[in-house]
Amino acid sequence: MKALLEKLIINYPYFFAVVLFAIGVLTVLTRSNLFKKLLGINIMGSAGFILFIASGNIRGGVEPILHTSDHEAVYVNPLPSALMLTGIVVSVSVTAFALSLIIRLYKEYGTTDAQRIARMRNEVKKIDSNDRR
Amino acid sequence: MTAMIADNLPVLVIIVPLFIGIVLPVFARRLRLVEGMVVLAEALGLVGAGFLAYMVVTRKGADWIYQVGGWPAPWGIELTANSLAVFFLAVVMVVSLPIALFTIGNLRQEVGGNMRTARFYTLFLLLVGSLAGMALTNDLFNTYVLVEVATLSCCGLVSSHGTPRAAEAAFNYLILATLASSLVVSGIGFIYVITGHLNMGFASQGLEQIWQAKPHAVWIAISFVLVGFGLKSAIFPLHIWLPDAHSSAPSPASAVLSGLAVKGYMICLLKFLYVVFGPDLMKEFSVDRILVLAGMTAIICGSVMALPQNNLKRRLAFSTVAQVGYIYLGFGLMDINGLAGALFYLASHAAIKSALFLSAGAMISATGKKKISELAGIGRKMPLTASVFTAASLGLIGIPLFSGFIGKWYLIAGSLDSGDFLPTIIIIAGSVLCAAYLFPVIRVAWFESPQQAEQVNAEQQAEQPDSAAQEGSRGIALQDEEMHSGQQVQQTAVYQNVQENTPPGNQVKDPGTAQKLALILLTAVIFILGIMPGPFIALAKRAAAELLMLR
Amino acid sequence: MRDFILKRIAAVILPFVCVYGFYVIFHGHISPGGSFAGGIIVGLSYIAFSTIYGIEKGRAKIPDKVLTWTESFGTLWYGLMGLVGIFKGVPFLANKLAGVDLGLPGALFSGGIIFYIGLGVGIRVASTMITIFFTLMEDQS
Amino acid sequence: MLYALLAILSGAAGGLIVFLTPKGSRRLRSIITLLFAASGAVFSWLTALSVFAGKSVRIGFEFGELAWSFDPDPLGAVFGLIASTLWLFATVYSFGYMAEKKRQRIYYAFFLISLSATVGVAFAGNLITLYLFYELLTLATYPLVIHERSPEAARAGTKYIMYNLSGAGAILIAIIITYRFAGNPDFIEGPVLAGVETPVMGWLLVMFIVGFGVKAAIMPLHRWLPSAMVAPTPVSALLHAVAVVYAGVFGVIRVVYSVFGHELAGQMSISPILPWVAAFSILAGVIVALRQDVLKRRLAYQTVSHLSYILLGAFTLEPWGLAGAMMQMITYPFMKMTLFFCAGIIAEQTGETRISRMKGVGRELPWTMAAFTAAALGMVGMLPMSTFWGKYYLMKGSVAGGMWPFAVVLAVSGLINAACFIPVAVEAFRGDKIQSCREKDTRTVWMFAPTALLVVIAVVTGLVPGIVWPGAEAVTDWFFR
Repeated sequence: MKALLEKLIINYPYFFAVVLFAIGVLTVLTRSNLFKKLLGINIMGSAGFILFIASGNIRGGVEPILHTSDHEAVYVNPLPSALMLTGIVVSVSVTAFALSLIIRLYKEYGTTDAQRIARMRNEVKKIDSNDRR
Repeated sequence: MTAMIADNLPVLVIIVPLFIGIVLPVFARRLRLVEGMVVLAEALGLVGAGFLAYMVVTRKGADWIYQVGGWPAPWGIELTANSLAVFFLAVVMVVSLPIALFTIGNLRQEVGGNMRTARFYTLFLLLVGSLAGMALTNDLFNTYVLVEVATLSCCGLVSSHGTPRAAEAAFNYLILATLASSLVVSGIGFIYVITGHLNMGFASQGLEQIWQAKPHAVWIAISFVLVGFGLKSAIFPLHIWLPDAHSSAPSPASAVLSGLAVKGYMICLLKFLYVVFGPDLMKEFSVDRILVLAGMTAIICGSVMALPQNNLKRRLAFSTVAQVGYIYLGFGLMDINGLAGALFYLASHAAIKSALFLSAGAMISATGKKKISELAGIGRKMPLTASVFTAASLGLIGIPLFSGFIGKWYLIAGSLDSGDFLPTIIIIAGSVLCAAYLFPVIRVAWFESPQQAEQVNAEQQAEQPDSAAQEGSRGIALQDEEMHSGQQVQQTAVYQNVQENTPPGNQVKDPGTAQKLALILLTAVIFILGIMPGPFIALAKRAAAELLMLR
Repeated sequence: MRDFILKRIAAVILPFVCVYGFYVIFHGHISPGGSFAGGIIVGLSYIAFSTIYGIEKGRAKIPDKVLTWTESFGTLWYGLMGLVGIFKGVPFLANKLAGVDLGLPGALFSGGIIFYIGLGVGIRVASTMITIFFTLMEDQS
Repeated sequence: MLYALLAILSGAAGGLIVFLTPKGSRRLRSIITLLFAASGAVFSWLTALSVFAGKSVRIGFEFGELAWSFDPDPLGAVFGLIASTLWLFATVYSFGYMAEKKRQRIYYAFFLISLSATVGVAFAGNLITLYLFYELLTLATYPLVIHERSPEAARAGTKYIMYNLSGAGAILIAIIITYRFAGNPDFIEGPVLAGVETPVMGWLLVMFIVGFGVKAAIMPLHRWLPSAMVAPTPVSALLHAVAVVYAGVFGVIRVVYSVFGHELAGQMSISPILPWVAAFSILAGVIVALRQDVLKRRLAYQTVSHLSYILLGAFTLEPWGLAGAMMQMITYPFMKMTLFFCAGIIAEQTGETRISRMKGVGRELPWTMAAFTAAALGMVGMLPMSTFWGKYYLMKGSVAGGMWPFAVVLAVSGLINAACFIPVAVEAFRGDKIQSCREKDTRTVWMFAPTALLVVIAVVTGLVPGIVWPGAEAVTDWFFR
C-alpha cells in the first residue's frame, strides 16, 4: 500500500492526467449542454497533453536551451512539449469550429441543450410536413 | 527536374493537394478556376501516386524511406513508401478524382455561395492530402496530426450544407471524433512513455524488447489506439455518429467520407497494430480475436439496421457500418489471404460506396426526394445514374464480375485458412443481408411506377402506426427520417397529380457531363477491379506479407 | 463598448502588443514561445481593437479579401520554404542540408529557414484567429 | 469453336436489343425476340452436335487467378439443348399470353437474358464460370418474378433473391475450398477432386448440394418456388419448372459427377443418405401438392417432387440410374410445360386459377383440357407419354443398385400424381359450361399451338424413345467411361 502510494506521489502528473481524462469523458457523455460537452472535450485533451508533457520531464533537468558553458547538465526532453504545441493548435481549431456550430444551433433552436434540440427538431419536422399538406 | 520530382515524390503527393487546397479561397470569385485547380490537384496526385506505385513495385529490396528535412530516423519524420502505402495512396487518388469531377458545376447549388464552395474544396483537398499522409507517414505523432486534419476536414464537410440538421450531426461527430483523438493521443503518449520513440520502426523495436516488463501499459496503449481508431472508423458499437453525419452531408462529401475517410483511419489502425505492436503482440493480447468479433458483429448489426431505413442515404450510411465490419474481420484474420482480401475489399468498397453515394445524390438532387419509396421509376428518367447505382449495388452484394466478389473471395479464403468457420458464414450472411437492403432500392428504381409506390406506401402506412412519440434520442434515432411518412403520402399524391399533367421526364434527367464522367469512371473502376484483379491483388498480397512478416 | 478610457488605453497599448507579438514570432527559434504564440498575440491585439472600437471599424481596417490572402499565403509561404530543399536537390524542408547559412546559435538570424517559416506560420495564425473571431461574431449578430 | 459463345451471347444481345426497341413496336419486338431465341437454340444444337461428335469446343479466358472457360461435356450439352429448345416454345406462348399485358419490353428483354444465363450455366467449363452464370441467372430472372409489380410479387421477389443468394453463398464457400485444394481445372478433364485428399470432403459435398439444392428445390429449401408463382405463366412454366430449377439440378449432378466423381462420391459415408433426401422430396412434394387448390401452386409443389426424380437417379451413382435421370431430365419438361401452359390458357380464358372452380372448363376449352389430360398421364408416367421411359430407367437403376425401396417410392409417387391431376381432368369435362369465358382469338392460337406441339413431341418420343436415348447414353457413357 505504501509502495503504491509512493509511486502515486512520484508520478502525480500521470495521476492527474487520468483524473482529468475521467472528468472529461464523464462530462462529454453525461452532460447534454453542448458547451459543457465542449468543455469536457477540452479537459480530456488537456489530460492527453499532461500525459505527454510529463513524460518529457526529468527531475532536476534544465530547460533545453543551449548553454555554451554547461555541457554536463541534464536537459528536460523538449520534444513532448513541442508536440503538444501542435496538439494545442488542433484543440484550438476544434474548439473554434465547435463554437461556431453551437452558435449555429443556438440561432436555430434558441437553446444549447442537445436533448431539447433533438426534440425540437422532430417537432419542427412535423410542423413542416403539416404545412406542406 | 524530373529527378528532383521523382526523388521527392512521397512528400509531393502529400503537399500538392494540401497547398493547392489552401490557396483556393483566394480565387473564390472565379469558381471555374477553383474547380480547375481541384481537378488539377487530383490529377497530379493520381499521376504521382501511380508513378510512386510503379517505383515501389519495381523496386527491389527494402522500403523506400524518405526523411523529411534530411533528419535521420529517431529524430526526424519519416515517410515510408511501402506496398501498403502506395496501395492506399492509389485508392485515395483513384476514388477522389471522380468525386472531385462530380462536384464540378453543381456544388454551388448544394452548398450555397462561392466562398462556401471554395472552402468546401479546401476541406476536400485537405482531407485528400491528409489521407495520403496517413498512408505514407511512419511517425506516430505525425499520424495523429494528420488524423486530426482529416477529422476537422470531415466535420467541416459534414456541416457544409449549413442546415441545422447538418450542424447537429457535425457537432456530434466532432465531439466523438475528438474523444477518439484524445484516446489516440493518449495511446501514442503511452507508447512514447514506454519506448521513448515516435518513429514506428523504433517504437516497435522498443515494444518488442520491453513489453514483457510492462504488459499493462502496453495493453492500455493498445486498447486506447484500438478504441480511438475504432470510434473514428465506425466499427459497430462505436458507429453512432456515422449515419447522421454521412446522411446529412452533401452527397460528394458523403461519398468521400464513407468511401475514403473511414478507410484512412482503418489504415492507421492497421499500421499501429501490425507495424508498431506487431503480429506477435496482437496475438498475445488477443487483438486479432477482438477484431474478428467486432467485424462479425458489425456485419450483421449494420446490415440489420440498414434494413428498416427508408431514407436512401441513411440506408447507405448504415451499409457502410456493415461493410466496415468486413475490413475489420479481414484485419483480424492474421492471414495473408485474409489481410489481402481486407485491403482489396477496402479498395473495392471505396469505389463502390462512392459510386452509390454519388448516384444516390444525383437522384436525390434531381427529384428532391430522399426516401426510397419516392424514387419509384427513377430508372427510366435517369437511366445512367440508376445503372451506376445498380452496378455498384451488385458489386457490394458480391456478384461475380464486380470488385466486391474478389474481395469476398479472398476474405472467405482467409477465414477458411484461419480455421474458423463462423466468419465465413457471417460473410455470406452479410452479402445476403446486403442484397436484402439494396434490392428493394433497385426494384423501386427500375420496376415500379410512381402510382404503385403510392399504393405500397399507403399499405405499409396502414400496417405501421406512427411511432413518433417513442423516438427522441438523437444518437440512436434510427427511423426518425421515416416517422412521418403518413403526411408524406399525401404530399406524394399531390406531386403525382402534377406529374400526370406534365409530361414525365421534364425536369428529372441524368446529371451533367462531368457528373456522368465521374459515375462512369467509378463504375469502370468497379468492373476493372472485378474482372482483372491481378495486379491489385498482387500488390495487396505484397502489402499483407510485409505487414505479417515484419518481425 | 464605448468607454473613453478603454479606447485611449487601447490606443496606447495595442501597437505595443502587436509589436510584441511579432517579437515573439521572430524569436521563436531562440527563446520560448514561437510563431504560434506570437501569431495569437498579434491576432489578439487586433481582436481587442475590434471589440473596443466596434466590429465595423475593425472590419474596415482589414477587409475579408486581405484576410483570405494572408491566411492562404501564410501557409503557402511555409510550403515554398519547404520547397527550397527540394530545389537544392535535398529532401523537403531541409535546412542545413540545403546550404542555408545557420548563423551563430543565439543570434536573431540563426536557424536558417526556421526564421522565415516562423514568419509564415505567425501570419497564418494571426489571420486565422481574426477570421475565427469575425466568423463567430457574424453568426451572433 | 465459336458456336458455344454465340449460343450464350445471343440471348444477352437479343435482350439488349429488345431494351432499345421503341415502345409501341410490338411486332418488331416479337420478331427480334423470336430471332434471338431461335439463334440461341440453333447454336446450342450446333454446339451439342459437335460435343456428341467428340470435338473440343473449349473457349477460355484468364484474368489473374480467375479463369473463365466454356467447355461443355455431354451433360452440359444436353442441358443446353433442352433449355434453349424449350425457350422457343415458351417464347411463342408468350406472344399469346403477354399480348395484352403491360411492360412487355422489360419482360422480353429479361426473358432473353435469362436464356443467356441458362446456356452459360450449361456450357460452363469450370466451377467459377458455373458460379458466375448461376448468380447471373438469379439476377436475370428477378425482374420476371416481380413482373406483376404487386406487393405480393415484391415479397416473392425478395424471398427468391434471399433463398438463391444464400444458396449461392454456400456454393461459393465450397468452391473456394475446392479451389484451394484442387485449383480450377475444367470439368472435361475428369473429376476435379479425384485423387485429392481434403479433411472436409463430406462437408464440401453437403455444402455444394445444399447450395445447388436451393435452386433444385430440395424439400426444406423449396419455399421460394411456390411464392415465385406470382410471375407470368410462361415464366413459371419455363423458369420455375425447367430452366432455373434445372440449373440447380444440373449443378447437383455436376458436383456429384464432375467435381467428386461417382467413385469418390460412392466412397463417402454421406452418399447413402442422399437418395433418401431425394425420396423424401419426391413424396413430400407431391403430397403437399395434393392439398393445394390453386392450380399453379399445385404444379409448383409437383415440380418440387419431380425434380427430385432426377436427383434420385443421380444419387444412385449407377449407370442406369444416371441414364434414368437424364431421360427424366429430357422428357419431363415437355409435360410440365404443357401443364403450365394449359393452366395459363385456363386462367386467361376464364379467369379461374382454383381447381375447385374449374368444373366444366373442358366444355369450353376441350382441346386445352385434352392436352392437360395427356400431360397429366405423363406426370403419372403412363406409356404413350415419354416420361414413362424416365421412370422406367430410374426404377431400373434403383433396382440395379440394390435400392429397391426407391422403386416403390417412385411407384407410390406415380399413384399420388394420378390423384393430383386425373380428377382435375375428369371434373373439367363434367358439369355445366363456365359463364365467364372470353372469346377465342389469335392469342389463344398463339398459346395453344406450342402446347399442342409439346404434347405431340411427348407422344412421339414416348413411342420412339430412341430419339432421345442417345443423349442419355452419351452422358452415362461420359461419366462411367
